[in-house]
Amino acid sequence: MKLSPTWRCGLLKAVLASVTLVSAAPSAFAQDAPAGVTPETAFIFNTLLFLIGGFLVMWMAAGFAMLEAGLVRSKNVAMQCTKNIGLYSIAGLMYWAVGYSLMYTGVDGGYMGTFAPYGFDSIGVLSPGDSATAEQTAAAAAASKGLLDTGYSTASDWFFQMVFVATAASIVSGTVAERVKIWAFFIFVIVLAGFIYPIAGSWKWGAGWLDAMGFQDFAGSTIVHSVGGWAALTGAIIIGARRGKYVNGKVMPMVASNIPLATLGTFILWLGWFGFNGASQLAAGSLTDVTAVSNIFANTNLAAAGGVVASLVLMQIIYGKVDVTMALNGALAGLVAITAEPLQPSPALSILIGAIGGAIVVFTVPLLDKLKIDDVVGAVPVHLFAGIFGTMVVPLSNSDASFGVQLTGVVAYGLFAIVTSAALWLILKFTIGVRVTEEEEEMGLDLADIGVEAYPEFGSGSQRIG
Amino acid sequence: MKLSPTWRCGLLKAVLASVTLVSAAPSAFAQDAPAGVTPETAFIFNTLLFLIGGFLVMWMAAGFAMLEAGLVRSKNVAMQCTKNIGLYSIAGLMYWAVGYSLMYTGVDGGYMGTFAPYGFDSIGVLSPGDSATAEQTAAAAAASKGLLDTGYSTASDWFFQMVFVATAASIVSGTVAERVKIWAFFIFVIVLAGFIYPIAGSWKWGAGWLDAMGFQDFAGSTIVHSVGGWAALTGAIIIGARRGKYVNGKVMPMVASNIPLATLGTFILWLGWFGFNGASQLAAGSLTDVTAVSNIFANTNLAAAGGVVASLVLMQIIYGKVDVTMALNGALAGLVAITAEPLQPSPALSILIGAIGGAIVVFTVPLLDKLKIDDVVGAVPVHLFAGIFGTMVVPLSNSDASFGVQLTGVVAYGLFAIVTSAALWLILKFTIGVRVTEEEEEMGLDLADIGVEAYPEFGSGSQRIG
Amino acid sequence: MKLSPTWRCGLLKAVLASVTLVSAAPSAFAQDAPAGVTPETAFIFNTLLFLIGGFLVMWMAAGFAMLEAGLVRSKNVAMQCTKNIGLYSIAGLMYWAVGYSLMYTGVDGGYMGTFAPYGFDSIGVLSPGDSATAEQTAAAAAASKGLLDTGYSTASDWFFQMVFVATAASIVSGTVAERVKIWAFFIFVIVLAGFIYPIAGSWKWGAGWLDAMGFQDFAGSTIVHSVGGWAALTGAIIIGARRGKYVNGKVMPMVASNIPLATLGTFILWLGWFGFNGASQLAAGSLTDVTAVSNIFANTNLAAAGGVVASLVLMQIIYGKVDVTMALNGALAGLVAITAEPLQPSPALSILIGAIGGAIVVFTVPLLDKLKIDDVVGAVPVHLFAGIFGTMVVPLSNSDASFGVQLTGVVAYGLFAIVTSAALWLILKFTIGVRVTEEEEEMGLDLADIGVEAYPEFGSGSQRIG
Amino acid sequence: MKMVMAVIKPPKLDDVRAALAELGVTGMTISAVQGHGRQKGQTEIYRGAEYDINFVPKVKVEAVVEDDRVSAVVDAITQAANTGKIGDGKIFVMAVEQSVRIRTGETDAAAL
Amino acid sequence: MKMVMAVIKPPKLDDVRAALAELGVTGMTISAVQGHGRQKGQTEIYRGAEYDINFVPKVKVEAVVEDDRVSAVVDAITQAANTGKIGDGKIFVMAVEQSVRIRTGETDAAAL
Amino acid sequence: MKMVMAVIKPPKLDDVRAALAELGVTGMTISAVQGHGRQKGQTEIYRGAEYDINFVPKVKVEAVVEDDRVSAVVDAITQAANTGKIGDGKIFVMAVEQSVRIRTGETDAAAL
Ligand SMILES: Nc1ncnc2c1ncn2[C@@H]1O[C@H](COP(=O)(O)OP(=O)(O)O)[C@@H](O)[C@H]1O
Ligand SMILES: Nc1ncnc2c1ncn2[C@@H]1O[C@H](COP(=O)(O)OP(=O)(O)O)[C@@H](O)[C@H]1O
Ligand SMILES: Nc1ncnc2c1ncn2[C@@H]1O[C@H](COP(=O)(O)OP(=O)(O)O)[C@@H](O)[C@H]1O
Repeated sequence: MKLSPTWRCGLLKAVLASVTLVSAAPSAFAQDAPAGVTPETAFIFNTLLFLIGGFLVMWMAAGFAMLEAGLVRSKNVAMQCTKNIGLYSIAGLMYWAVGYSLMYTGVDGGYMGTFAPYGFDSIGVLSPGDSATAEQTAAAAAASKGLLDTGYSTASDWFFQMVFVATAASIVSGTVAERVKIWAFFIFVIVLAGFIYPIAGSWKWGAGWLDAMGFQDFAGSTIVHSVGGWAALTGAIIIGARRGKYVNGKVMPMVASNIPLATLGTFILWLGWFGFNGASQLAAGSLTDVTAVSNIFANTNLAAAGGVVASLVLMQIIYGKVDVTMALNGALAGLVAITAEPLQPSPALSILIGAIGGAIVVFTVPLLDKLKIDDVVGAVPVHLFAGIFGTMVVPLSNSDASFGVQLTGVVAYGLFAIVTSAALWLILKFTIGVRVTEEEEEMGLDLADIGVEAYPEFGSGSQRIG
Repeated sequence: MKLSPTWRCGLLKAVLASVTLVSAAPSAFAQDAPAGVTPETAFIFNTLLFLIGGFLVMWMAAGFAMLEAGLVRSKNVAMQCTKNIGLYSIAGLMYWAVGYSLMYTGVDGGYMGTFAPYGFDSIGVLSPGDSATAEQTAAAAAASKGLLDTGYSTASDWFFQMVFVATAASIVSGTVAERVKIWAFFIFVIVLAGFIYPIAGSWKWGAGWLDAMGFQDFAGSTIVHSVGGWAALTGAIIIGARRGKYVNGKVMPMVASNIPLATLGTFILWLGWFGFNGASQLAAGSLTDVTAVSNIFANTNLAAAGGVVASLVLMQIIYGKVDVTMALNGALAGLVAITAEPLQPSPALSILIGAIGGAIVVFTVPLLDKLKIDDVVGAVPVHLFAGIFGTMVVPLSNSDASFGVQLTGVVAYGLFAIVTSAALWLILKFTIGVRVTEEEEEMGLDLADIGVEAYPEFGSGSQRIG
Repeated sequence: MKLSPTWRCGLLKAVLASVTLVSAAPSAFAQDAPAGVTPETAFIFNTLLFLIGGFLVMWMAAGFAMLEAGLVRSKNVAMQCTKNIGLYSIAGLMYWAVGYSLMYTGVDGGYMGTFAPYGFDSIGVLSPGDSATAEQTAAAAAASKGLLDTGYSTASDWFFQMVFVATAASIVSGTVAERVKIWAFFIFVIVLAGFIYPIAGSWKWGAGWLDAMGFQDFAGSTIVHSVGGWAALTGAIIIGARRGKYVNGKVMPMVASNIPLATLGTFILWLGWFGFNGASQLAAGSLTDVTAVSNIFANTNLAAAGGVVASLVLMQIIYGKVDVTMALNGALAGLVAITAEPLQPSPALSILIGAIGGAIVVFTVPLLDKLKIDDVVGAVPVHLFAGIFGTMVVPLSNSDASFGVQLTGVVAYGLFAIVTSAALWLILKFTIGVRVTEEEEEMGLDLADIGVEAYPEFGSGSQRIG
Repeated sequence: MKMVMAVIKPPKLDDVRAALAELGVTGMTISAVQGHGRQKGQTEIYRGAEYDINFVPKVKVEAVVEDDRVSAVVDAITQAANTGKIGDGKIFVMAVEQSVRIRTGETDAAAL
Repeated sequence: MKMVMAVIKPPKLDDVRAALAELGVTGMTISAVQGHGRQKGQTEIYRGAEYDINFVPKVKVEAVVEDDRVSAVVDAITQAANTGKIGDGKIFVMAVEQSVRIRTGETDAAAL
Repeated sequence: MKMVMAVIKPPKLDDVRAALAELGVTGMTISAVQGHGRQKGQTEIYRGAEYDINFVPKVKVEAVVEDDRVSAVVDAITQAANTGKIGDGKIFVMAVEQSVRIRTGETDAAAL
């Protein structure tokens, strides 16, 4: 059976919703058939937007994998690769099994959806073949009509939503790298992807209580990035810092093992973000929608560029050297900051928002270290701090947003994410344990748990001779 | 002259074919013009599907290059890069020169096509310009009409089919890595891409005898992956194992030199597979087709995720450590397994098929080692064994398939691929030789044949000082 | 205010222009509504072509980053990553601030555009919402109509044009790597992206004097690649060779530090080139246009393949070893060579053009070394020499081009690029300096200016112990 | 003069360096080595096949010191590098006949 | 005690290790080095320019043994590392005056 | 025979190799090491936190030569590796009691 998400049960409603939600309107030519876009053509455009946007966001999983593999020390690189391909897989399975329903069915202004079963659109029903009976033909017509009213194929929407939850999970894996137990982490991902994120998502995107209140978060600065960021921060505190990171009140840098890999990861994420933000327009079947997608592409790129330049300049001024890892984080912070509202800001405002995102990273990365919170890849500044900032400045460009409601959303998501993930990390801590032994940590997780070194022929720690 | 593949000589036929072949039907609204998709719009969608799918599959060439470069030892990495960019280039040229014709023209239920010349659609004819004569205008209209009936542009189809043959060739390069002579390998690719693969493809996709019989292989679990896998297996046996791999009945692991590179390669392949399977729907110009593409995306992702999780869990249970290279192979095996039929299975069945693919890898990689067959990257388990499995389970979800016919196809392709590639490898062996000298193998192919080391500044084997 | 580029101020004009410029005509069915493509549907296709082509070209920024990071020595890798992410960001900001206007507004057959302000299409105007006044509705209809006449969304065009300027800047960064000062380089990029490239672009693509003369350069062999190549060459001469590169008349190779990274970069560039050339058709909303895009994809791939095979074969014959870095350069040279005219050549001619591009690299890389011009990554042979070659052979397949005019263009762009970039490099040299100190160069720019080593745990030069 | 050559566990390098610094010994040369001894390497499994990593990463410290400082240096290293677990490493002392500081040409004690 | 220092071809390391193990010598320290001698490095061509790789990868094995085992150890290495081809390497023997096992503080023969 | 062990700046390796070649000394073994001495490592900042790189990359050259060539070799290295800047490195000379060429079994001077 096809799930007809109650929050958008027809093209008409969708179109109306988009007017109020993202200020994107139906084609000005919808009534004017030859000049306009037919519903089936629009359906195809919308579905393709989800598929193309979806594969771009899927690619972000590789981006996080490379970024994190580049930023950890070489003795933990294979582990980081394993965690990333594992979390992407687990997140997809959990989102299929429970998350999608929990996020989108029957939320109705409430606090979560249901566990209602759902299925993708049946090709067999839509297209019963040559020898179809009259009943089958009628059923096909009805099903096609229903689908057309929805405006996109269910599986395309599922695919696009699924890759978002993987993003949230990736954020966590970077922060708690180099010491968390692999299976504890995977269990965390199971719960995050199956329950925590979908419930959070339902509040806004599932048409829950925050949506009813008018909270605005276009592509998820708060829903995806801050929720992931809170889960990461909570994990970093509960699991504790890597041994040797903070010694006698001094920060002992544990430097990134592979800078070009981290750079590659950042470029992948940047590319994927065009899908993340662009396809969050949720429609491409009209002049207005595709123009909106275009504006989002431009603003997204400008914000990221602003983040890079701001962090480069600040690093040069403050430290006299342009630490490339900060520039990479700056790009991502710019992207996270614009994600809450990539459509309405002017290009100049987009650059500014991105630049402030970049500045936030430069100033808060050392701050976390002062608090002895060990965030290996800087995910908390990038995703949480820049995410909150981006969410709070939506009212600057979007007149449907208010600071009060935005703050309500930020606080509500913060409380929810902190409480649920703290509970989960603590349960894990007192059952199977969240942290590897001191010996394993020193030896490196690759030899301890993966059995394979990332670079067995290079380097001091892992050099093999003969 | 434009090739009009006889197997799909018009939109109407294509549409009918798709009903029976992949159970995807024409738009329910085709008769209902304003609501539906015009033929030219459908033409554009179909062509874009080929182009987008095609560039995603082209990207898989990079995926194979990175996967293999990551899994070989560092002294052979530059060689592996050379082989991969070389094979992709050679495969494309050969498929243009002979392969495409041989696969698609005049097969007519038979065993191979022809060497008939063909060309891409002439823009000059389609669009004669402002000063066109009446004849030219008439010719343009006729050409446009003919093309419209085909349903997609020839070059887009060529591009999409071309990248598939490169995939088959990539499979071989991984298995026989670290000892095959570069030019012997390239000659193998010339024949594989120009003749072996196109003839194999013609049997089914060129509307040859297996297609007539009802063999089902949606995107090529058998035609691409098993054929490549057989060629690889035959090569591994004829060329022999790397020196020092099997010593006194013991397997001496030769460990991967760069795990994040192999991980990146796997993510690239995963991304590319959306094009591989999704665009194998061959049409996106209707509600049904684009919905089918969406379902394929979702199922493809779920199968890969199933493959990853299955191999992670099995490795933990059996060996107590989660060898990441097995998880990477597990993802690919899940993808190969679903490739024979990514449309019809339910999501749950897709996960199961992928998971069994992942399990196949975990159990057959050590098996090959027991047989002293040295498959450097695990391509035989991934592409051949999971490919056979995927082909054999098509009847579970596709009522047009039967186990008997599937088995016939698997056996026929197996025999054909084994015989032709064994003959080719043996001819190469007894003429120019297939294997580098012992000294070259020990020194590494990079210094011996490329003249450039992959990592001249890292590591013991290749460390340069000063 | 929306910029309505005067050079293509309506769909009709665009269509006419495309007839003459790229010989692509309007849909044969434009008059035949049900069979054809509605203007709004065409608008969406055109816009999506820019967006998809644009993200592919954006991805080329990662390609250049990886290629260059792989080809420099490990002590300068983090610097090269920083320069690449920095230049992409700066180029985008400058092209937004001045470049786009300077390239496209009010050129009118002249030598440059204006600094006229412009904005992206306002979604608020296009879609005033439910409670719109009659005036707003009328304004929306008018705006939509105007946009429809343009044929694509402004931001999509901006995005696509913006990524091209980043390409030009990337070319420079590779050549002058390992010794140029980071901030001097960034200032160069500011001027290149904001002024030099846009003025150059305006001559042809902005409908300036060279366009009026009939100069042909489909996707920028000259405008993007040669201009970037001249800037790079000028820089290499003014900045001077890396210390120790030319000693007593002998060339001392400074070998690439990471071959798989360079290979990855090349594959990324190859993938991105489908966007670079394909989307330079500038329209996908008709049978003819999308067929043209398809032909471009096929020709682009064949040319690159020709470049690879030519350089592999030549290297084997001349040197007896197949230096992979030459094969990578060969692919890129093939791509650059076909970029001036990827649509009209037959496949066979495309292969030939690409192969000659590959040969150019094999012969001119050592030539530059003889002249003691130190081009770290081979960007001058690839982008400048192959670019000139590609531009000069356009008349072979495009009857609108003449050798004389092509030569005029090549010379004009050469003079302009040499003079402007020489002036700029010299100003930088005599003010802030263009070159790091001897000590910094020896220590490596990573430690000197970035503060972070690319591979702190590997290798001799940067090995950290304990 | 004597060459004191110590093979230690990599994480102990910093402690050893500090301990020597306290003695005023700052000249030393370090290298990444692999050790073989009572401490066994790991047995790992790669793609289902077992293999032994026969060697364990160690750091070699070489410091040339004047004869009268040898015992203090040896003691300092013994203490600083000690974890009490197998594989802590060894110290070997060898005679050095001549030392030169390349920069100045100074020799022997003055060269250290 | 003597330090037996052998510079051998990398692929021979495992044979040497095994040969020493048969003699009961399990303590040793290994490092990756580059050798220069009669065996010439490669001449390679990078982007059309020739260059010499002056050094050849070798492995250095350092084992401190008691005086009476030196000749057996030297013989064992000579045999195990021999391929008969140029570049097989050298063995050097030097005197060691003192040995300490860091873990226990044991010295001399007991420390090996 | 003596082992001449020099710790030098990496860019000087080629000059040292050439200087030794002029003396007819071609046998040597090289390794990448890290030095600690008067020349200080860098202070770097990673993500806003300062850290010291305590060690400086150096190259160790070990050449065993006959007794009568030691002073020439030491002089040649001293000259070739000299830049006059701090951190130029050291040369240490130690006695070698025995040398063997693995390929032939030749010993002592004949083995060098
Ligand atoms: N005889 C020896 N000669 C040289 N190095 C040795 C010798 N014995 C031990 N070593 C080095 O000391 C390290 C520690 O020795 P091991 O026997 O494992 O532990 P312990 O020092 O606790 O007895 C070894 O890994 C090796 O590097
Ligand atoms: N005099 C020497 N001092 C130190 N190491 C040496 C000396 N001579 C040779 N070696 C080392 O021994 C290795 C083999 O020596 P080589 O002369 O090439 O071959 P062979 O051992 O067959 O005579 C060299 O690569 C170098 O590492
Ligand atoms: N006592 C020593 N024992 C061993 N190596 C030493 C000693 N003193 C210095 N070195 C090595 O020599 C290098 C140069 O020494 P340093 O004191 O920095 O400069 P200089 O040689 O100019 O006095 C050091 O980096 C270290 O590798």
